[in-house]
Amino acid sequence: MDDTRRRLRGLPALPGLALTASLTLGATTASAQELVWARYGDIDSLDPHRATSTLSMQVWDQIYDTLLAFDMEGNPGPNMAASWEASEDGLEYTFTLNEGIMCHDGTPFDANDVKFTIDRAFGDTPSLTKTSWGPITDVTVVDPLTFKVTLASKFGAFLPFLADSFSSMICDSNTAETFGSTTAIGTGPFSLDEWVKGSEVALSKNPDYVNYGEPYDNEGAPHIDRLLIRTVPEAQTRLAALRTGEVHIAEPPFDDIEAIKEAGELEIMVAENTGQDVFWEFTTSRAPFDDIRARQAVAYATDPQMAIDIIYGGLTNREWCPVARGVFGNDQEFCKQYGYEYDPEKAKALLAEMGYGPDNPLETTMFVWTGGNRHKLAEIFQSQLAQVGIDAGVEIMDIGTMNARVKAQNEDTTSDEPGTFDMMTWSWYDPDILYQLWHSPGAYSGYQSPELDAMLEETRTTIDPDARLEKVQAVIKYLMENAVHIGLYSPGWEWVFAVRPEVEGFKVGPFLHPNFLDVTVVSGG
Amino acid sequence: MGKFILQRLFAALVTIWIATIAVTILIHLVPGDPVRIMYGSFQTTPEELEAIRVRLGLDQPIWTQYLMYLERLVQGDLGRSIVGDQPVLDVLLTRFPATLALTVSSLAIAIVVGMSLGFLAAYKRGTWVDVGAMVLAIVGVSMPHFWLGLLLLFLFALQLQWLPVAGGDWRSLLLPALTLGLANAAVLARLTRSAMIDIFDQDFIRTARAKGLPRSIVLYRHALRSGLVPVVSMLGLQFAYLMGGAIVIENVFAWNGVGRLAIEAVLSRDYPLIQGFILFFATVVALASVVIDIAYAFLDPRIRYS
Amino acid sequence: MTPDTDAPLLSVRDLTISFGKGRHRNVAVKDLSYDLRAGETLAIVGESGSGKSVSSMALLGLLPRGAATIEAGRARFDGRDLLHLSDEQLRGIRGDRVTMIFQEPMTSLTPVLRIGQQLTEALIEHKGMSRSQAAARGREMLTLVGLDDAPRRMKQFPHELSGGMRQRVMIAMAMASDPAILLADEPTTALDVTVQAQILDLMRDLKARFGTSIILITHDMGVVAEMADRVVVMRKGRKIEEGTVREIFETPQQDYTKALLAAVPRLGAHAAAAEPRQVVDSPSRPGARLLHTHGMSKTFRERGLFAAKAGGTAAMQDVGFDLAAGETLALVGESGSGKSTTGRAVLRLLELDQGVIEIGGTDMRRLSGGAVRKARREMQMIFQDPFASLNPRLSAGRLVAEPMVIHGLAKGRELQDRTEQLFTRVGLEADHMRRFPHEFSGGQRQRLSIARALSVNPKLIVADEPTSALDVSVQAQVLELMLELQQSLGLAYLFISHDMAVVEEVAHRVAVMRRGRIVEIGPRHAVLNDPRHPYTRALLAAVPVPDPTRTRGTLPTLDTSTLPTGPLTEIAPQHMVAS
Amino acid sequence: MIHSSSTAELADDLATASAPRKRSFWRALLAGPSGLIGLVIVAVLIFAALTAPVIAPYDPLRMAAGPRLDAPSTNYLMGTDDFGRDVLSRIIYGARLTLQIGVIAVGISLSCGLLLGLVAGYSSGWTERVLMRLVDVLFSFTEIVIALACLAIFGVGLTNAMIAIGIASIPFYARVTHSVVLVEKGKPYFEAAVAAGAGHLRLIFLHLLPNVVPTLIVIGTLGVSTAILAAAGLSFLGLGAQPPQPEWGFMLSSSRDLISRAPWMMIFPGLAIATTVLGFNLLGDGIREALDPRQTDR
Repeated sequence: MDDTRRRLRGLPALPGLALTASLTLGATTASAQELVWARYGDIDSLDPHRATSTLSMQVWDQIYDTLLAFDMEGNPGPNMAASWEASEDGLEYTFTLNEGIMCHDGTPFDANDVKFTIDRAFGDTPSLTKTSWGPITDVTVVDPLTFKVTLASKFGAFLPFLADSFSSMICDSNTAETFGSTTAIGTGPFSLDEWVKGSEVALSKNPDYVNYGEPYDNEGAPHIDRLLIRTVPEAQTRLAALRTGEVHIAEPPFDDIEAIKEAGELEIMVAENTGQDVFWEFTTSRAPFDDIRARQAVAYATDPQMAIDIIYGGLTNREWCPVARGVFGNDQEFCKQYGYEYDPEKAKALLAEMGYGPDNPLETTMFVWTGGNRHKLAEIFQSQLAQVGIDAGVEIMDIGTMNARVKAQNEDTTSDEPGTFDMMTWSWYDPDILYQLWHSPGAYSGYQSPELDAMLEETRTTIDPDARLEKVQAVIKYLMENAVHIGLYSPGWEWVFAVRPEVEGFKVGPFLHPNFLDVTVVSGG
Repeated sequence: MGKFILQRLFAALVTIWIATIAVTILIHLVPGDPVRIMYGSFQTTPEELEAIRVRLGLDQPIWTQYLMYLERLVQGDLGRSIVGDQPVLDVLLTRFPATLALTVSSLAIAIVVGMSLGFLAAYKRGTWVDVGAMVLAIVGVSMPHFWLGLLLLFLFALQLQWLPVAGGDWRSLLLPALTLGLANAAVLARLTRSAMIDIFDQDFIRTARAKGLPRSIVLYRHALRSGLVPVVSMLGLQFAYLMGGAIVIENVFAWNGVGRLAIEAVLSRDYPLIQGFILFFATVVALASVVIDIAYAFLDPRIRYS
Repeated sequence: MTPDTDAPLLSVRDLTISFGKGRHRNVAVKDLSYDLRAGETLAIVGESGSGKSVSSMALLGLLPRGAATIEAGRARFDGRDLLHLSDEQLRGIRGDRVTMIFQEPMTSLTPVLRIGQQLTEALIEHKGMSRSQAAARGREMLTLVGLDDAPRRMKQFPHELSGGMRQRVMIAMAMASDPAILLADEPTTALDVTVQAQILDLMRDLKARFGTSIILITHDMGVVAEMADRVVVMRKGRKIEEGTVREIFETPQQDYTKALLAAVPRLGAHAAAAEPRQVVDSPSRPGARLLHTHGMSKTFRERGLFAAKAGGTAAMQDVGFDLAAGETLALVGESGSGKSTTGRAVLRLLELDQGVIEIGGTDMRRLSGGAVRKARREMQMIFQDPFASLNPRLSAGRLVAEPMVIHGLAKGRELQDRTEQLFTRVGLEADHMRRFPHEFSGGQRQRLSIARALSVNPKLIVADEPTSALDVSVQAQVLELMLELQQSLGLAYLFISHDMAVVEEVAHRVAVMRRGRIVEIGPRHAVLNDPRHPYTRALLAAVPVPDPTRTRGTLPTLDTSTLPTGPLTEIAPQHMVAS
Repeated sequence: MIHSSSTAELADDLATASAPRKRSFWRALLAGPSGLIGLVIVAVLIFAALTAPVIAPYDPLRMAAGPRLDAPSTNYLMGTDDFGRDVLSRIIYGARLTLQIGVIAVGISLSCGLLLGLVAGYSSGWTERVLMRLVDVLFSFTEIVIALACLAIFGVGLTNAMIAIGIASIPFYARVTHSVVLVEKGKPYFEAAVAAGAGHLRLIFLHLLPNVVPTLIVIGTLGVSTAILAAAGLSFLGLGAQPPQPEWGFMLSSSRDLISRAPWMMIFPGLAIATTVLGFNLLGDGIREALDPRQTDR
């Protein structure tokens, strides 16, 4: 499907391995198995409607379950929902839930909980990703195991969304004020013990868990008893903790990966099908980036391949498309035709046309969000831009701030300050992301045109895969030609894991969902 | 004495009161629309922003806002953080024990190391012990906390692997506390030295010597106890410095206290959290200085008996 | 306890002490020798810098370590040489056989320790007494030095006692171990005159009781005359003369000693004269009324957190007096009596709570800020500490010229000339104008202050203790200058002083102040020769007389509760006393 | 107001006011080890800042000037960073930013603090009480918290950090000025000037200011070191300098992920900060000793 080497463990487990796993399980049931996973940052909220960060999503995955589940290739299939039917016009879906799903508080999970979740996402304080649920107008509970969802218009990304963590199913017993900060009741493989803000999310295994559709071997409760998800911001500290065994799984410092591999003390895993896309986004509402030539100049002047080689050393790939590898519509060859190959001379020519030159550099600011060495990437880009006469300051901020600032920049059309551009990142399972980003008003109030709106509309309402591919690629072509959304690389954040040797069965599902169902810790740690 | 304590408490209240005004003004000094900066993230509509504005009372005149703020404050409501949408007070309180543990243990280190060094230097004034101690102290004062932290981390955790680097137990407190403690010990050593030198020059020390008392009695009963008075009076400020220093050190060692929270809040422009932090910080420092002033009063009879 | 009658108790020989090393070496005491006999009081007298304190501190090893070096000498005491004992051996003598009291009672006791502990710790250390034995002795000593309620005093902290009481505690501490020698380093200098008299009486009394020998270090010839058996006179680190107190006072051999004695103001020396000492041929006489004040009151309030607190101390209550041109009114009183406050109030350097100040008929209190500054041309001030009252960053010339600049009296060449004239007028050289204050001596600085005050041709000068920071020899010269200026220029002085002898020399009239009130005011000879108020009498009785042949009468005890403090009533022409 | 005729006189007076100690001051400064060492360090810093383009072996911003993460060698005396930039060159250019931080931050805090302290100390009464109470409260907030508040308002960046640090230290300078003014005001020479009829301006500028200035020079010099430390701290936290500025604190911050791989990236910038701060601290101590003969025997 693509040219990256598969580093994930193979799906079909060898009988021998399974045996080892069960033996180990038997041997260690006496002492509780605990796994520590260290990450650079903390979750924002336990409430899937209150945050968008990958860090949060990965924790929701453990506590909540979704109606549908992606297989390893990223296609949605049954999970909590055993089956579903769509009406002829594609505006009504009827789902049937599996029987016997239990919430962590012991109450049964039924259609009312689904209605609770969806109503909540559209309620007074709606989900931050409300649009991604699609044009839902109503949810009706038919019987405890059956419910109907009504859409205002056809929505091609509806089913994939139900496999995504943003659609995590919340039990309707989550009515307390504390939901999201100290309590969270779901149906997922782990239940919440405690969230010590800034430091640790402590989870215990949910003994009642049944795996209906997640693509892992284990069909029941996790093997490990406790999962501790710890915040350790310093990469060096994480590495040291990995070495001493205080931590089992963590993202290592990129510059140490070679040495780790050589020493063979830890296993390095690189996730695939992350759906992650890192791209240039511009304040097109004012100068200089209201001029396509300025946007193109930036694209020609930067060399993502060189930058990622220096910073990530082959751990990631040049991405030509506005949607990531593994996502419907991604085709490197197709995208590259409209892409911008590194060509500083062209950039200079474009700038000269606009009246910029060595004595009159184009001044602007590049936003980039913290972590994952992105600021270093930005420094390289900054230096490349300087060579063609673009004087770009770099501002580093966290992702939430960057989202807000980018939006504010786009909406501020009257400022005398030069417009900014940014290294934006999104992880999505479907090209519907393009609708959310660029259909007016758009997530960032960025580039908009009626033409593009119409094209995006069609990507939503076209359900047939071949026809939809055509529509999606038309949008891709438009975005690339107009230099609105210029792909840089993929994947881009939290996709590299260093794993201690005693940890067996750690897998990362598509769209960067680490999973612990099959995990065992061989020696006491 | 009672009057003195009341006076100090009143001063602390004034500090906290001014802090409440400062944080209310703060949000109005932010250029641009604070609501948009705070809540204008992914997919919020203008209507939703307006609703938030009304909910936060930001559509009211500033003095109404202030009264509203005070009203919520007395109910223990410091607002909700933007990132994660949680009650600010809860967030601060869950993080504070870590900071308290760090600052108190650093203060202990600073007092033990700094005061002994300063006392020794003053006593051995003019000798190489004094010179050595003061060179050490000025180097300590000049050393950036965070660099000292990195050096200690590099040496003890990464090279020697003596100490753990992650986790929240007492062993992982050692390095940050040592860093912060030593950095402040240097300041305290200088303060103690000059206070003790002043004391050694006092007439009453001459009196004590003229009485033919053993050196230890002159030093500990007469000099040290008197010298402690000015030094302890400065501890309130030292504690404030430690709290400030903790902001940086917590970030070096990923120590999960309010200091790290504060930096996260500034970087993410989480204004309710920033406001809460400033108020909280001011309150803690003000109350700590009351405690230290009372300790000071117990050392100095001129205050105790007036 | 009685040694050989002839052998001296302490014998100091060839004591030489220096400060600093190498290039910076500075000999503070050179070849000093003296003997102290059992039961006698030896006064070591000298002006500041004469080495009198240093030499005594050296005996007990109390000189600052490192800074001072004992280069040579012996000091035999109890068969041992004090200067060659180890620190530990010396410590056994200090505080037991040889004890000390110091000048500053306010700072000589450890502020954080109770009186009882400070009083008993030496006894426990040296005499091996138990805590309770030492406490009993401590209480006994406190009673002996005249402190009431000894058990309570034992529990008090130093700050709860007044200066005089603290000095009594110091004496109790020094005498508790029944020492052979008491070293008293300026024991009364920091005290008010009445307290000084009490302390001196106490020391004499205790000396008689315990038979202690005393080394009394002082600059005050009055104290010497009153206390000493023998006197050693020191100057610039050397002993220049030694003798019995009678010999020194009656037949001084050295010029310096003679000058020292001549410069000492003696109360009663001018008692007969109706006017201050005449120093010019045809002195101007007091003229018309220049200054009129009445009902002046001022209370200093302690500052609260925001607002002033209620209460506070009344520094001045219902004070009023007149002053004529060319006249000197002396305000006398002890510290805290409000005399300085009164002086400042007249110049409007502080705001009165109420009262009237009229200069030449203008009510100063009604003037605006700018007008007050203009009015200040008429009145100038001279301060106690001449160094502190001169801005260290201005040259002497600028300092003296400043008032003329402020009041726009002269500029350019004229300013220069007038400044030069002022310098010569007060006895300074014109080329001193370029110097800065720290390059002048104390007396010269006070001359600078006077020149500055004179520069605007004022009618009134408020002189606040103008000579009390000066050595006696310099003091006399400055007083001479002031008298001369008054008598030739017709200046009026409001002369603030605690020194009755100085007042007697310069004043036309005297006002005695106590606790913010004038208790007696009148012509000098009336107030000083015929005091009517009990407090004035006590004040006069307490003044030490620099004449060993005369004995100061015992101090009358003041019953503060019945002391009249009401309004003034005239008992003789111009002589008014509080009723 | 004072008469116009005396304004020139006042200026003349001002010029001579600080004259007397000059010659002996420099000698005294260089006599003690603190002053001498401090002056040498500060001089080296200023020299490096002025001549950076000449003495720096490489362009501080040029990537791949050498190999990545190269250990110190004769080519790269302090090694290279993760972009292959020469650490020594970056440190030399960083001296410029460091000096700028010191001058701007102290400039802001010193001028505002001086003004506040003078006004409060001279005016007395209500103005003084309210001002100083406020200053005390702000002071107890500590500088870093005030700086954080300022940065929360202005947004992050090195310039904003300088301003924030400047503002944050105003209470300190105001307090020092105020206390010195009170001391000076209490001295008889001040009362003597009042008694002589001096007006407000003369009292403030001729009598108070010259006597306050020496203390402020000392405090200001020491303050430069505090400001440099604070700015480095903010940059270290990501609130100050932004890439590619070769600011030392920022360099330290970017070394964190590499301390085991490339410790030189952590050691040299840290050493640069510590030495510079030490230099200003020593210089401040030296000036204090030189200005105050009472202290020299210590």
